[in-house]
Amino acid sequence: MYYAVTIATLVTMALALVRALLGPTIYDRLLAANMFGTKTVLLLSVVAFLYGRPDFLDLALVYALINFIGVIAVLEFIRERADSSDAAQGMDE
Amino acid sequence: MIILFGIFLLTLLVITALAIVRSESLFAAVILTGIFSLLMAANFFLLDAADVALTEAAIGAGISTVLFLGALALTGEHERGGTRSRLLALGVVTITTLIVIYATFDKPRLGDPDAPVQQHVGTWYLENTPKLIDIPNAVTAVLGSFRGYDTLGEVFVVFTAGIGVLFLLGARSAGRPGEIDPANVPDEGLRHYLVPRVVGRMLIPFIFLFGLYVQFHGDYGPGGGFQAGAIIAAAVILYALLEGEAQALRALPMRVLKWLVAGGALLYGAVGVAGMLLGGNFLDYSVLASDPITGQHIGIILIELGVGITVTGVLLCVFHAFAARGKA
Amino acid sequence: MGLLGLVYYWAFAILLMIGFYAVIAKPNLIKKLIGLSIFQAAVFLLYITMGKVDGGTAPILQDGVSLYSTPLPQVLILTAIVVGISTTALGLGIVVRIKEEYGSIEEDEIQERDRQ
Amino acid sequence: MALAIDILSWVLLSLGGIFVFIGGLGALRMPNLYTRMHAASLTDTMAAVLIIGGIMLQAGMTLATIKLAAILLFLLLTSPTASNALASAAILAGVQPEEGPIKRKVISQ
Repeated sequence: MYYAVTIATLVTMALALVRALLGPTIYDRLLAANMFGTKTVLLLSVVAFLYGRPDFLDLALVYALINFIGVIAVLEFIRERADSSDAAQGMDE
Repeated sequence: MIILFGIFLLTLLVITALAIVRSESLFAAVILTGIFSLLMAANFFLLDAADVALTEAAIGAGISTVLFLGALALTGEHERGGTRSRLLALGVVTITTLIVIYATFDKPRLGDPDAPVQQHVGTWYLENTPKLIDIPNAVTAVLGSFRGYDTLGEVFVVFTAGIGVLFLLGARSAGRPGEIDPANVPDEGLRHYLVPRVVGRMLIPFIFLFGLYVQFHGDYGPGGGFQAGAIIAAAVILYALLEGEAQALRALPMRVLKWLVAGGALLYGAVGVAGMLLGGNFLDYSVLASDPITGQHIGIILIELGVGITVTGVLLCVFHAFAARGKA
Repeated sequence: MGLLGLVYYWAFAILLMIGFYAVIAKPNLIKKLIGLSIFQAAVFLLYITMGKVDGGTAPILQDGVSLYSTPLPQVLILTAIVVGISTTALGLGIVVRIKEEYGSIEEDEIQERDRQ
Repeated sequence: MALAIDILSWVLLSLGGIFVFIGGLGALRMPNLYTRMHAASLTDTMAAVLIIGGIMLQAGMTLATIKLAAILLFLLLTSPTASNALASAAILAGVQPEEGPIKRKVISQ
């Protein structure tokens, strides 16, 4: 059963990657990256049990705790850019 | 079955790498680098390298994105495009790839127990870790004790890189970085974004706590100074993003950070010298206590602490140096 | 296993060369640095792949387990990842200074200005 | 009893797997950014609850269960926060939500 969940997660990772490649805006890519992060947490938790070494859950915990810092950093980046050039920048790419 | 999962992840990895190189927008490339890092960590985990995966996770989730974005803010986020002598480069790369792939046919297959890597010193480390050091995590034992010189060298490289960034970005800017008057910076950070701010502030103590757990639990599970340093730096960077640079510098001034950068490396060296003074060799911890094994435990905890302090200090100094350059 | 056991090395070779291509063919300095970090990641992958042993588990000793992957490559790579991000930061610092002095981070424009 | 727990945990895990997949499909097929975000973030949360719940049932009363509970708690906090921050960034940069019936546009780079 763990295998089934792992496969579902991997397939979803592939779908998210396709979205990250297609774009079209930067925020679609960011959305895909964020999804990828959550999927990695699930994958790591399941694989830790598949390997029979549940003490490795620390790894999933790191991602659960600090993976959203990347998105926050992008928000701050956009905010500073919007501040420095008051005119609306429009969409990227 | 697991190997198939691994190969699937590798395929995604190669596709991501191609997309990173092809992407015209550097911003998009940086975001794809985040995905690349996640895939890398998952792959390391499948290959039994829990400690390495933890390091990749601590560095890749957040810190590297933040650093690249900091640099992009200063240099512009679009590539002009166009490639010089593209065909020549493609030719060189294709030929080299084929040669390297041809060479792999002589390599031992994945997981071969008779491979040279599994024969020599690695086995010795695994056999002697319980006898000489008596901690479960062989990676920490090798890192801290058996190959302590190596790690000392790496810590000094990190230290030097941090000093280098401070030199490069500290020079000749109007407001010297780190010395911005906090009172003059009225409104920055994400103060008006309530959801990230409230949740972020709530999580910062937990990230700190988890960083300390990774630091001191490194003898028994995946973890150690390198990972903990990155996690704690991530917590402070999160604070700086939410509350603004000035607020973060008020809580942890540049002066203190510089002390941290030097202090950690110094602590590492001092443990080595203490071993010499007590009659052992440089970085020989067994003389630190009456019982050699207890001595090893004390030595490893102290040097891991030194590593953690230096890594935290360097990553934060670098972050503040980039951020201050943008405002100057 | 057979050829399946070599796929990891092939992925290493391809990743290595993707990174190398970015370094030699892309004029943008930040793109070069990103390429360099892909190159670096490929080397990490090579080391960790070599350390894996069939039926083994991560080298964190546990009762009732006798076969572990070798810890040495993991130690080398663990430190290399942190050193990698520090040196990348140094590289980015240099790029930022180049942008300030030359007003561009495209290699050919910088060389153009140097010739003047 | 053990059998009941097993069956319950398998049900949770497979439901979780289905949710994960639906989320991926939604993120790929939905027509614009905000609808994709909707699909991805909702299923993310649901799938995390189901899958981690399923593993917790398998793990029983051990340290692993406590760690899993922590992972679940932090995921439930951070994942919606990230979606919120992402939406704020997109709106700030001027990506407009479309109103009315949504036409599928040709994706152009």
